[in-house]
Amino acid sequence: MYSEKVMDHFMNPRNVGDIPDASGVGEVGNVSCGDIMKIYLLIDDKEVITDIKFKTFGCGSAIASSSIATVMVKGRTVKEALKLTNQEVLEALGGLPAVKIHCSVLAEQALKAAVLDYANKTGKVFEELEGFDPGDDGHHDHDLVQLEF
Amino acid sequence: MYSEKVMDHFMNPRNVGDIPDASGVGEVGNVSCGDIMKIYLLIDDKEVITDIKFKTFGCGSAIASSSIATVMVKGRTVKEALKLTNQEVLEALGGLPAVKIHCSVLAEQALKAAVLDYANKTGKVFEELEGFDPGDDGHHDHDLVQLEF
Amino acid sequence: MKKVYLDYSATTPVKPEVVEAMLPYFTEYYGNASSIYEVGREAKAAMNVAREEVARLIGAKPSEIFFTAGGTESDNWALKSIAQDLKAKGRGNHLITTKIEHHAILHTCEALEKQGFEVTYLEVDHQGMISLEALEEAIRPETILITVMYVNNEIGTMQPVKAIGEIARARGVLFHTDAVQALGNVAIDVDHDRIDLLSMSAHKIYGPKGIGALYVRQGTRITPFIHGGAQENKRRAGTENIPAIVGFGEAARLAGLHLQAHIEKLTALREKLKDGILSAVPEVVYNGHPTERHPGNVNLCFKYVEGEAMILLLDHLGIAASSGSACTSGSLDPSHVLMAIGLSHEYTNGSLRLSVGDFTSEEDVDYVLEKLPAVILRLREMSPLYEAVQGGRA
Amino acid sequence: MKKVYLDYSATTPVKPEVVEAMLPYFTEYYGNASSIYEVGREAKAAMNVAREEVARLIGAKPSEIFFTAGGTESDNWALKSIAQDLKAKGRGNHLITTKIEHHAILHTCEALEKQGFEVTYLEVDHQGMISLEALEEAIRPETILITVMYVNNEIGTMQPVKAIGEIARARGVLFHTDAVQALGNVAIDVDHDRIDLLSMSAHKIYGPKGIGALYVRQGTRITPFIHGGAQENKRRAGTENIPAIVGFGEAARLAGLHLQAHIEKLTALREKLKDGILSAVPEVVYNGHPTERHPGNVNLCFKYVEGEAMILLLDHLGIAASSGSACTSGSLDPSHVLMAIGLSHEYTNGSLRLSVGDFTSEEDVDYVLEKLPAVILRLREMSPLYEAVQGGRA
Ligand SMILES: Cc1ncc(COP(=O)(O)O)c(C=O)c1O
Ligand SMILES: Cc1ncc(COP(=O)(O)O)c(C=O)c1O
Repeated sequence: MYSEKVMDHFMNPRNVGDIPDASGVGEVGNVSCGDIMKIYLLIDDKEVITDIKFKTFGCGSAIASSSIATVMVKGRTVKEALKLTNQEVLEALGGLPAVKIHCSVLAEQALKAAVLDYANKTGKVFEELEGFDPGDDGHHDHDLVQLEF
Repeated sequence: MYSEKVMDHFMNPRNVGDIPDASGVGEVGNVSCGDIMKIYLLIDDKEVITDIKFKTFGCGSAIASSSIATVMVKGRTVKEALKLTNQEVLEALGGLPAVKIHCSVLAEQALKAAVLDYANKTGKVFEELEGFDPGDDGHHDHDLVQLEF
Repeated sequence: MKKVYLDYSATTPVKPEVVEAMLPYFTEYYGNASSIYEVGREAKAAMNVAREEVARLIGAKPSEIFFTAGGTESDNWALKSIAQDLKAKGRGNHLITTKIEHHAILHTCEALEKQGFEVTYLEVDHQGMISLEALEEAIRPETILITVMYVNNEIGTMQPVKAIGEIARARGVLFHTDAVQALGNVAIDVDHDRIDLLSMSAHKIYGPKGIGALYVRQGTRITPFIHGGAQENKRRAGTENIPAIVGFGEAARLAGLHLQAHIEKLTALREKLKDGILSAVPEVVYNGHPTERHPGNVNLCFKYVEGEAMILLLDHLGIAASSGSACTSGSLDPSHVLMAIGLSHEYTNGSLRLSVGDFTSEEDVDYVLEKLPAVILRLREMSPLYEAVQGGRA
Repeated sequence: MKKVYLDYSATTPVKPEVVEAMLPYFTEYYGNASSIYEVGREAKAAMNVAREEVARLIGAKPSEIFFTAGGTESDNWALKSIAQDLKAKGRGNHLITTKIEHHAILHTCEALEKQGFEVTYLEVDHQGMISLEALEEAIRPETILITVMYVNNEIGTMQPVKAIGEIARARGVLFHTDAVQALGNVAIDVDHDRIDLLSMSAHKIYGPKGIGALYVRQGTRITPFIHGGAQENKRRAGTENIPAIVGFGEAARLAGLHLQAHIEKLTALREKLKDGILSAVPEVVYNGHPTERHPGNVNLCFKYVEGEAMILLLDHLGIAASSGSACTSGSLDPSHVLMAIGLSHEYTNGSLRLSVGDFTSEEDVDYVLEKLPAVILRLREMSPLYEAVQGGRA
């Protein structure tokens, strides 16, 4: 079902945890959807993400998506990090089952939500965040599969 | 499917053949029904069936029914023989599948038809034959099973 | 690595004796059972023995057993054929079922609704029990069929089948029950329980997949659902699946033979498993009825963790289990059964079903008790929800 | 005693390689294929391989193959779901089929007629061929489905499937074919043959009973016939019958691998058998088409003898064969196929089908050629019909 890459990041998630004095914190998803992702950013003066942590409530692909997304943006500048798309997360994971694509969307959104928090706190403006709505978690992608036994 | 008795009388039918100078010959059934039974009787002055032969076109139970019926009436008087019912044929055979019951009816009918021929030839009257119609071969008993593979 | 299969309610391994019984019918007595020659007659004789065994397990007559391709087909057949036939005869267009049926029943009911039938879906209480009063009230003059599952596949709750059967009979309505999870796990007697139609499946009782049966009480008219040849007394067409039928027969024979011991063994393992988890892990609910339940079913909801993640971590430890969480099913919604017993998303997300069976050992249960708490803790420590609560508590 | 099985068209023994392939899935990889843990994933992976093999055998894509419980279910599904769906959409209520279809098609058509559908049953000529002109003429604006069997199960005649497919496509009508007898005996290519839906069954190609498939061309909408779980891409509910699916896959693989050799071997045996009988026994007709036929099918009608009696005597000699006579079927009427090709009762009563297969040897054919003439003669000598002719001749 899952690629080796997904299983690796699920079994050994990188950057799990929190950052007490984070520069920005973002949380997306909700309990009724079954996944919630929270990302903590530590950003230095040059707008480089020097540290990143996550906590995720959700399925294997949600945890793996969070993990790989943190690895992909750690050390990048905020502007570079904001270019991260769910497509890149998907590719880095070696793909996800169709019904799990929204998990990669969630990772992209969680990151953006954390940057938005940073922007709000610092008064900075990132044009990449224009039109971004942290409430839109891509769950409409869900397919209506029903398995039962 | 068939009892041992049926298989015995089918595999080793008794009294197969014809009697050239028969006292009476009866034939019942028709091609469209899939079975035809012909019985030949040799009857002496005392109205005893001294010889009986049959020819049957039909399935295993038709052949077995003919065979056992000939055995059952050989040596009996005509009057006794006319008492033979399909029920007795069935019992003697150890039963037949529901869809094959008509074969036992046919044996009873063939015997009666042969006696009728004898009666017609000799001018004798047997009250047991009253109402007997050699055209009525009991095929309406057929069940509508359809097997196919 | 140790392997512990705890998903017997999903499907069971086939018992070696059952495979043994089936084998000759693949290559030796392979004949078509409708044929009159030897290899066909042998197949037919074996089928008749199997029919007797299946009948015996539920207290029925062999002539009341019709083999199908499984529980789903049996459910579809019973509901669609009875409903369409009685509607055509002007007897009515109303069916009664429950909100916690298997999809084989629910989706069939939905298909019937599209054809103009009306269906009442009875509520269940938080233990998964229907209310007999609600059932009585739901019956209308145009009610033609009541279908209530014997034992639920997720939470294990067993319905008061005999009482339902008595109500149905008193009101002149046919009673069908999906007994796929009950068969071989509960003493079933169709006469005692007043059942008119009953669905079964072999792969839940250590028999092969792809074979099941529908019990139809003598005198209950049922039209075919699958048309064709005259097999199964002209009720269910298709070349008889002899090896699978023989396997079902053998599995039914074994199930009947060991029923009491099986129930006792499973109940003991279930209680040990449940008690062990409840005492080792906080913030978890045990679903279903405490006593009126499948002997091998443990259904739990853990707060702050998601079901699929649990299943994957358990799988990594060699433990096979299942979950009714939305993510596991791949759908937007968690199990309709968990919703019907009134659980909120907080709980349904963390759903875990562990079902023990004949090959489960005490050691297997010990192994799970050793490993599961750490799995839950690991996921909780990764969960922002748990963090929030811990934070609140700190 | 020597045993000669000549009823491969009824069912085949399962090849040892196929049983071998199936075995691990009963006791080892027994998992539910819808599960995400290991024993389930292994089952699912094996199912995907099987789906590819079955697809390859008919030139389809794996996603176009839906596993069912056999040819009968596939036929019922295709006809009922397509017909009801297109009627509901206002596309029409007329189906076209032939008089020589298997009962899985004919009885399904009759069931549809009771629901208000109209069905045209095309005539066939004395070799069992439909007329393409008659087909063209039968198509109406409200025609929604043409279903014509690929190869007939009794007389072996193969229809001009590609030409039928072209007509159907030109006229915008869906084309379904019952290919249960054709599969593995004829090179099938659903694209070349312009087939939209195609029914298959594993037990006719040395696979297990109780498993089949329906091919549905991509883009052709089909609603489920059996409702329930989301198996088979939500098209066919019921726990996946993994061992049988694996067996079907392996049987399909072997069939594809050896197709040419299989056809050549069977054709040679068939010709030898047919020629030998025709030269040894007088007053017999060979039915079906001389060349456009199933490679292993010999269908004969002997005058003056009845089919069931033949079958029983042959069985006693260890030879398994079948007959389309009224007495064998247990019905009032002989085979509808024999009647459709215009045979009178004189002939249909003496119907005999001998079908050779992969395990048939030259010696088997020699044995039949040695024994069969005496069986016919023995029954003829017992027959009053034969007596009458002999008398007339003397
Ligand atoms: C309660 C219940 N009904 C029906 C079914 C369907 O049975 P099958 O998988 O044999 O079609 C199942 C299991 O899958 C079940 O648990
Ligand atoms: C032409 C044809 N169609 C359909 C079927 C039915 O297939 P099954 O026995 O797999 O249901 C058969 C054989 O029984 C057949 O020969």
